[in-house]
Amino acid sequence: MVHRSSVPMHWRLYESRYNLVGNKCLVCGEFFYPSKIVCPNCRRRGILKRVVFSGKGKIYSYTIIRNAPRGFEKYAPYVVAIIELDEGPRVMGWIVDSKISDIKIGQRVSVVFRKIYEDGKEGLIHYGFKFRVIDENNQLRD
Amino acid sequence: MVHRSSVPMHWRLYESRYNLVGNKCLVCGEFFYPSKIVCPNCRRRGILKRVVFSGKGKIYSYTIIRNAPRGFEKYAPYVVAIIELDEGPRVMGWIVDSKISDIKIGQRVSVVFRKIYEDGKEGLIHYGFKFRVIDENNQLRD
Amino acid sequence: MRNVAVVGIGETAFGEHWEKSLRALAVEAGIAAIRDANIEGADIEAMYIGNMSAGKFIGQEHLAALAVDQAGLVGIPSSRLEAACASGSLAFRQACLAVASGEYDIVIAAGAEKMTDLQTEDVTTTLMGAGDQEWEGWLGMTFPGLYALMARRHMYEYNTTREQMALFSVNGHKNAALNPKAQFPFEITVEDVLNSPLVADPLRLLDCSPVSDGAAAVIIASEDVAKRFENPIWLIGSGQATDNLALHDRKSLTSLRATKIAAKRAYEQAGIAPEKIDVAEVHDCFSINGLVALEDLGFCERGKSGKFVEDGNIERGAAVSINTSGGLKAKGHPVGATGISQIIEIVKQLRGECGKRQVPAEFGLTHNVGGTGATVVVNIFGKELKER
Amino acid sequence: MRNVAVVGIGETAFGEHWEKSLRALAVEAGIAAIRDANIEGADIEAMYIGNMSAGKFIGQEHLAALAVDQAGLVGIPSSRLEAACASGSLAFRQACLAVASGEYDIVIAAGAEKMTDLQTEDVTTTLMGAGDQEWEGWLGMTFPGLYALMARRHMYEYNTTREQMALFSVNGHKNAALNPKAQFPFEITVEDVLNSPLVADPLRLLDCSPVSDGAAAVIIASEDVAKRFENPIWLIGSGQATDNLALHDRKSLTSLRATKIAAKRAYEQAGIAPEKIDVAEVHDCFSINGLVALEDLGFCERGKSGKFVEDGNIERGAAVSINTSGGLKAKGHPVGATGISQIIEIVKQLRGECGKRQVPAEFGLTHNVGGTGATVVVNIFGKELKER
Ligand SMILES: [Zn+2]
Ligand SMILES: [Zn+2]
Repeated sequence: MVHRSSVPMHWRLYESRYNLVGNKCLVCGEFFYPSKIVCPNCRRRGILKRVVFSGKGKIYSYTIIRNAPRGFEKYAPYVVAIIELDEGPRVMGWIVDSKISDIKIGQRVSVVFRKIYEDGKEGLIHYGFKFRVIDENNQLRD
Repeated sequence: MVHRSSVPMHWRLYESRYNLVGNKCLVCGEFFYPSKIVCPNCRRRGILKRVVFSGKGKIYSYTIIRNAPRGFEKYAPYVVAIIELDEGPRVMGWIVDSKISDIKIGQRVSVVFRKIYEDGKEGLIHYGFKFRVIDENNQLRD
Repeated sequence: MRNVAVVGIGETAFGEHWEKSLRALAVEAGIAAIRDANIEGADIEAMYIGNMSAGKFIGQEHLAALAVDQAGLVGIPSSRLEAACASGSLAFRQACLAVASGEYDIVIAAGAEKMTDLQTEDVTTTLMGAGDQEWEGWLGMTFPGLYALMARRHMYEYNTTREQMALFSVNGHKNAALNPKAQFPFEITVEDVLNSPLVADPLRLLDCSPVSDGAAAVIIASEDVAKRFENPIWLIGSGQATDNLALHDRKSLTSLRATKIAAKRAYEQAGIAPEKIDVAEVHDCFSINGLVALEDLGFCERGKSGKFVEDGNIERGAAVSINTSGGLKAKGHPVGATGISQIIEIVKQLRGECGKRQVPAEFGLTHNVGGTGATVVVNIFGKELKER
Repeated sequence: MRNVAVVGIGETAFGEHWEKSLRALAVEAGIAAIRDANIEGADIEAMYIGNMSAGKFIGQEHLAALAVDQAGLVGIPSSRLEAACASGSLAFRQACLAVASGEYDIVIAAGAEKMTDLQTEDVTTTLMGAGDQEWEGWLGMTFPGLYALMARRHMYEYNTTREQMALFSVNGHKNAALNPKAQFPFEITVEDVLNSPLVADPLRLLDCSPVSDGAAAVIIASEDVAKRFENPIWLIGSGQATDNLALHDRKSLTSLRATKIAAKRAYEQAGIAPEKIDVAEVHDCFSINGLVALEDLGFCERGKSGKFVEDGNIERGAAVSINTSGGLKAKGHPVGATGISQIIEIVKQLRGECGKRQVPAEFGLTHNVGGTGATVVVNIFGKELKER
């Protein structure tokens, strides 16, 4: 029942997932992550341009997953949050390498590149971004 | 993507699959395999009674599966037929232990009990009925 | 546009039906509805069936044809509708629109789901098909996790407490104790909820609706035909709406925009305000979603649902009797069946057939959510036909 | 019941779109349809989308919400319809009934499927979800296998030949060679078919429609609104019907009862006989099904389809021009998109926009089959509005 996916399904998303690439509508100014196909504000009058996000932002909400889906059992418990990027859009990602007491709404975080999961024993290994807590000067907490 | 099914999904069907049990409507006289929940002819006036089929019948149509679905790759090619049971209903099943030249529409067959497939390396082994060619006197061909 | 009414109802008990297949459950509910309406199977001109994920739960798509086949109704048009946990309400709504159009006079709208044939981790994976697979599911996110993000944010923005959320589950169980069809027909306490295992912080096991098997069906008739029945319950308002599929794409985590749009449409069509609703079945897949629904449906102010519940306003016979069936939490949540089952409870309340859990009711409402709110359907029912 | 017309059409090319996700394909088709109709996205009041098995193909259910989200149309009601390979036609039909009811004036009906993200064996398993999982799928039966049983029986009962079946594929490829959207835009010969590898005896690779990605969308408008458009194509007849899901439960393997019921209803509503149909898109998922369709739709006598094809009657401009798009075999068969794509070809033929493959056409028909015929939808379109 795990989705044993093919390579193309993922490489279509590599740029977005590896480099935090989204887009911005030059007409209304809104940033989007992941990239929108159509600007929801301007529709056919919108002009979408590729943008690489800074990867800095703050925690908008978070949870700790204790009952994991198939394929993630060995990682549980893990923290998944919605991060509000400094440019505006919100993204979902794990929070890693951080003290649980530092994880709270409003806390600043910065992106890191990590393994997400393995697609079965002989399947693909998927990579993507996660986040870790930083302080107000964008420095890692220790 | 294989359906890694639970035990109940199959034991619900064990009686039907192991013993060729169906039912018969006492009102209209029609036999059904698998068992109907409602007689399609008589609906709420129908009276359905459990029936064990003889397992004898003849080939109504057949094919040879050469491109198998996940889980059946190692068995291909295999012959799957629709058998018209002597009692009337038609059922689907493999034809095994028979010469390919004996397999034709109208040919008499008899039921045998066999392994159908294994649900992955550590999963369930599923059993059910298959058919083999017999002659007009209900004797096995050699 | 012709008016439509519900003239028959039927459902299975909700729970772990190891001995029954999806097809058997669907037929059991359908036959019960046909009997309740006191019609013949041959009177039914079309079927609509809501189901979220039989393809993954049991490897079976094409359920609409299977259902008419097994019910002995082969021939009539049959359509499966899907919008995750709102699938049942989609089937109901399409059935109503088809009757309203004049194409049919009597149709059956059903919902069914068989969830216990899979192992737990696979159920969790399958349910995430209701969210965004590319941006939520692939991270190992779960449905309780998504609602936990909403809960955390609601607590942050409005000082909603853990106890207030727990009270929503407590209310459901109190009602379920009086419902013989419920999966959990017993009462629980706030302490039980707060001591149950964490699933996705801050949500605990007793905040979460269970994995269930079940089916439900209603018979829908056009105005002229419905008037020949003893006790038709009229659909007087209906709205369906969408929102972004992924939670992180939404402007707010503490309100479901789709509920607001769908409710506005339903209230306008019905010509009544939220205060007129006596009884409502709201989508409490997780306790937090029950609270949010109270706000979005206009039963209380935004951010005040915790207090509203705490003050006893959702109990039977109070300001608005919420989830007299037990709700998704305590009655059970076979996802595709839920929307239809909610309608059945409201029809029974308006008919006055709810026995010990009966409340005085002139108007009833159902609120069915798909995913984390990317689809919402709101229906309003009345005992009297509202002339259009 | 209000009349409805198709006022806009759009589709992606069909084929192996490694670079495009399902959501991207759906949006591409939708935007093309909106542009063709020359309307704004904001004019669209609801979406209906047909999809067979995104839950298994890409792990994604709740596609209706995803499609409006990605198209930037969040808010409007959006519903997914499923009946295996007839899913697209179900979406179209429900969209038409909803407009006919008066609930909406302009809606979009789409179909989409992304099949190439899975390995072949898993595609085969997934497609068997359209048959009976408990009594066909569990045996290792495949879709080509089921149609092979029908082919073998048709050959037995009517002396239909292998060559006659092959000719159906040959005709499709001949037309696809003129269709830039087709997956296989080239001609093939009878010998090519007979020399292609056996898939399920007696069916060979070139009897079988391919695994495809693709999406298609049409804009549907109510009578008053449609009259303001330049070239509305009117739905003048429509029927949907069911049959037993499992092939062994059917009385006959050489005729689809659901086609006959649906076609009877569609012809009656349109008030025309089969002889009046100039152009038809029929469901040739396998060559045998194309032959059976010719009989069940009344284009030729029962058992005579082989001869009918052999005599050239289905070629462009002959008795009835069949599958001018290339059909499922040669245009491609992204299962959920197929029903809508068939409608698009007929609309283009009636508009006179088919270029080199254009035929003279006043009336056109679409025939879309789910599974092995457990669901069938037949639509008839005309250039002029038929007053009811
Ligand atoms: Zn813009
Ligand atoms: Zn009977």
